[in-house]
Amino acid sequence: MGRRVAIVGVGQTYHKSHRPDVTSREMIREAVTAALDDAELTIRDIDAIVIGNMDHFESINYVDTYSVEGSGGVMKPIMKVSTGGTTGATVAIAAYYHVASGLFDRVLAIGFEKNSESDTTGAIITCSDAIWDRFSYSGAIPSLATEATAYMEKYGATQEDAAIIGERDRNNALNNPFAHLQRPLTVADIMASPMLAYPIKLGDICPRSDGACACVLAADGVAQKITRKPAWFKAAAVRHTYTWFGDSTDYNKGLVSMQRASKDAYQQAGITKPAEEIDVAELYLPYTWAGLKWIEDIGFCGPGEGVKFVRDGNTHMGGRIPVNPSGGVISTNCIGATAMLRVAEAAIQVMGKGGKRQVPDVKNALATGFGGCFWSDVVILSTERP
Amino acid sequence: MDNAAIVGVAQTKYERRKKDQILADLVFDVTQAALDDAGLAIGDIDSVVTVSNDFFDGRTISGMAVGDAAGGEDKNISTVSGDGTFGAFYGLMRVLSGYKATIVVAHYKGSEGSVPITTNGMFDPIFQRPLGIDAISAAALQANAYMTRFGIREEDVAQVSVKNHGNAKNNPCAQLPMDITVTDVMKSRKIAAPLKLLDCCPISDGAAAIIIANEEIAARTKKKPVWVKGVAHCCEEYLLGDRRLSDPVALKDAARRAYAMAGITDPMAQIDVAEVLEPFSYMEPLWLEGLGFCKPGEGASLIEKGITPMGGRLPVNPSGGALSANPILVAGLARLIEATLQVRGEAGARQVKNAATALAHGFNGPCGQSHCVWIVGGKK
Amino acid sequence: MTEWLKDVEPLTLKGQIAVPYSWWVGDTGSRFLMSLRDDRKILGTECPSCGTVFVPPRKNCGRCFVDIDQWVEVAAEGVIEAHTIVHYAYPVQPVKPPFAYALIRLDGTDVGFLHLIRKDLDKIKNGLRVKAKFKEERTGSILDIDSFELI
Amino acid sequence: MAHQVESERLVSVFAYPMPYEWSIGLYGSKFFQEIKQNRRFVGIRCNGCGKVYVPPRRVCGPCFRELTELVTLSDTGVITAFSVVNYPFIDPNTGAQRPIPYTYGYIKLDGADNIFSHIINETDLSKIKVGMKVRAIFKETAEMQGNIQDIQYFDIVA
Repeated sequence: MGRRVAIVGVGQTYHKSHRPDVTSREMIREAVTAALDDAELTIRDIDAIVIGNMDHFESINYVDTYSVEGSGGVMKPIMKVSTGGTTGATVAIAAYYHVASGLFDRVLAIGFEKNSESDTTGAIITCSDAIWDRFSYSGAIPSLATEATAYMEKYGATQEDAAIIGERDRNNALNNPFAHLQRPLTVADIMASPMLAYPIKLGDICPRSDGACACVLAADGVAQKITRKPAWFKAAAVRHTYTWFGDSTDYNKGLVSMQRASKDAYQQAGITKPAEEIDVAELYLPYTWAGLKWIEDIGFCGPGEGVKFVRDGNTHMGGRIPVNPSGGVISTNCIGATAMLRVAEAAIQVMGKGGKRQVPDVKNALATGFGGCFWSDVVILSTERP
Repeated sequence: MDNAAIVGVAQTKYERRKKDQILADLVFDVTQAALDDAGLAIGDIDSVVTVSNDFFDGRTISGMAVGDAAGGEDKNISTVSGDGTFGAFYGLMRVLSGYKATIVVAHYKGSEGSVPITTNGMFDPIFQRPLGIDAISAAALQANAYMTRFGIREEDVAQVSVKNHGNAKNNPCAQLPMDITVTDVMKSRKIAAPLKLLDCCPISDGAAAIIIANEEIAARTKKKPVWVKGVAHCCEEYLLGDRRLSDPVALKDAARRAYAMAGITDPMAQIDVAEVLEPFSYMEPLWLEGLGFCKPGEGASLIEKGITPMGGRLPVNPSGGALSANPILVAGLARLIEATLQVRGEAGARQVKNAATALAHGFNGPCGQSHCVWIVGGKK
Repeated sequence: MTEWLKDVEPLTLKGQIAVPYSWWVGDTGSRFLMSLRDDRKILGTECPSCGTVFVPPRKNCGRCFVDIDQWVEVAAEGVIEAHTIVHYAYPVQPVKPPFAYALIRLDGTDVGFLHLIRKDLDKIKNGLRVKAKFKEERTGSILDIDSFELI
Repeated sequence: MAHQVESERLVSVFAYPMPYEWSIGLYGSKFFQEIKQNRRFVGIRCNGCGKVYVPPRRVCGPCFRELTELVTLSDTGVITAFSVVNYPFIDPNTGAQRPIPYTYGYIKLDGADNIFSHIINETDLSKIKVGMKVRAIFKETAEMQGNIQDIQYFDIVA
């Protein structure tokens, strides 16, 4: 069996729609420096680095070798892991295996994106199959819109129900000094925002951001010397169900990859009642409906119960499982970093470093990654050494 | 390190163009063949690592295209974007972390994209890409720096091409088995001085797979397990001008750490065969220097001394190397597969006698910026 | 092989990825390029820790991993450290082959600077001195230096 | 040197499209061959789970089985989801804005078990609904090029 692993430091840049003042490499260094500072380590303490992004978003081939000046990878092992929207989480998970394997004691995980350097929808379209789908595919929004429509039809959820998620996350973002969108948004604002693809309105979806995130992971025995409160990995699970576009579009089944990844993660963590045992969740919710539906797939509540679960306040700050104290993806979305931000924010909660966004008495925190198309990662972090 | 072994390997034949197969078809072929080789079923595999690159495949999230074909259904799966030796490294780490068996699958179709344009993408978008530099012209700069520094003649490195294309005649998977002479290399078309056509790898299509497993699985596979003795990787600086191109410092560091894990103190004495990734002829001697098989500047004399040809003390690239087929990303995995076959004693007409310990090498980035070194052996 | 597969002619699809990209040069790089454009001067930065003078300038030293804010003007001439004469053409190249790439150690710097040499290709040797030739029309690009010429 | 405050921020622009020639593969080529020769769709059945996939492909992911049995499908199907695309974006195939509006649809072809995505020839939201029946409109045979646009679009028939 592998070694126990913990996150001992996290860092992120501030997030904006454009970062003209720095290159990607320079931006990466901001996050790395912040993570090292948080762990009170220097780059010399780092044994290996894992990095990832979306190649066609900045059109940089081999970002592992491109980034070394900023990532700290000069004369170190560095590896690139790239899985689309889930990249940030799969990078963190790859870093977890680096340490769990016994080969490295202290590993840096980095996710970044500069969405301002390309046309985001144009770049997203390149993820579709060139032979079959690319001529008609128009980016993430229509796929999500069809998922939302199916959910509304099946369970009677309304656009106002979904808007609660947007209001919740954008409100939470006011407590997060790193968040991109720091203006509150109400249900009424979202309902009044322009329709992009029914039922998705501008206020329902994530922005595009520039930013980077880094985490320092350390092995059992090393982690405790770095921090008094490591965020221990209890589980790391990945499921990618999509190879062909038309195979994963039975929305009545829910988000199968998320269901499977959660099941695997709970098994690893020995969790049987997620709604009772998870104290806070940082979920990759790229649009509001996901906040209703995917909490069902994760098992926080039963199928069709998402609306009630949210309306009862369970996922708001002060509720049973506050979701996205950071403001989530709806407030900040630098794609290659987004899923890592979920893991990093979960670690922040476990380490008690959340400041105004801290949830009290966190023991177990769950983070998810989501991406193209309909892929899911789940990480569970804990104050408790497993 | 706990014990982990390579228990199954497979590769396609490498060809200039596999027009009738999509990437998933290639991956399905090698996934099935690697399972057959190991005598395992897909149900025995609990973790999947695919290896691909979005630029080369012309698709964002290129790993998506091959998930089904790699047997990734309801399994922990991820994608390494880089050389196959790095993908295999991730596969190994997963096994050492508690998975029973990880399949690592790499694919590449050079026939589908533009190598200069996609490799121009490796360079700095502000200071280098507008100059039009790509993998080939950058390699030519390295060749010039290396050969000028040590007074190596073009005829000396041409021998690498002669040797490796000749070795390829014994490898049924190789794309370019050829009987050529130093004169042929010297007379071949100028590409970027000092590189001529026959100093350069071909454009190739192909796929490869390996299965890395823990001891429990390795105890029941069909073929003799080949144990991972040592492995390490390291990356040096990015901008070409920041590096001393004739001194592969990252390779030296990776080799040092891999040797330490494997208990190797005298590589020339303790390693029986080496497979190094040499898309350009000059790279073989340069990497052999970095790997500590000889002193700096002496790599180019190893063929003439009879050390690295078949039958020598250290046969290098019995497979024919990347000069004889270079499906990028797959190429590093192909080196590891050849090392495995040599240790198993299954290399057929190119078998190195009594190959007990083998070295495999791959790299990422321009001019070998980030190197990965594997040592595998027949004994635990 | 399944019988019907034998009668299928394999097709291909020709296409492209034509997403437009615009990379932010950043404050450090912008200062360098603006200096080329406005003053025909080449600027570098010097690492406060190891003393390396980098050109193009860096915001931080990759080796020491410290910030750099010391700017230096470096010479527009230096020595060829490595070169290649390119004989193949593809669309991104700014000039028609044959031309040369060279790594040039500009006077006062500690790294090689990658650029083009367009003339006297038969005379190029490592160790020779070269000088930057600036374009008349400059836009704030690395190509504001047209090329380097043998001195 | 004096440290100057700079207000100008430059961009480096890159305008070289990356060309590709992707293989369609024998399974995909068979699909286009049938459209051109017989103006009909074919799918492929998995003898493990019984599912019929369209377009045909070599592997059933869940069963990890090689597929061989071609199935002729109807040129009609049902809309399972759709989206009228009405926001501007760059088409990576051309580098220019893709013409909008157009309707992107998920269609369950009669006889298939998975979804086929294509364009539906209706952008008026009041005239299109999930569950409507659609029929494929093929190009003139002489104009067919052996790619997905040999199907012009799907027309709503009921």
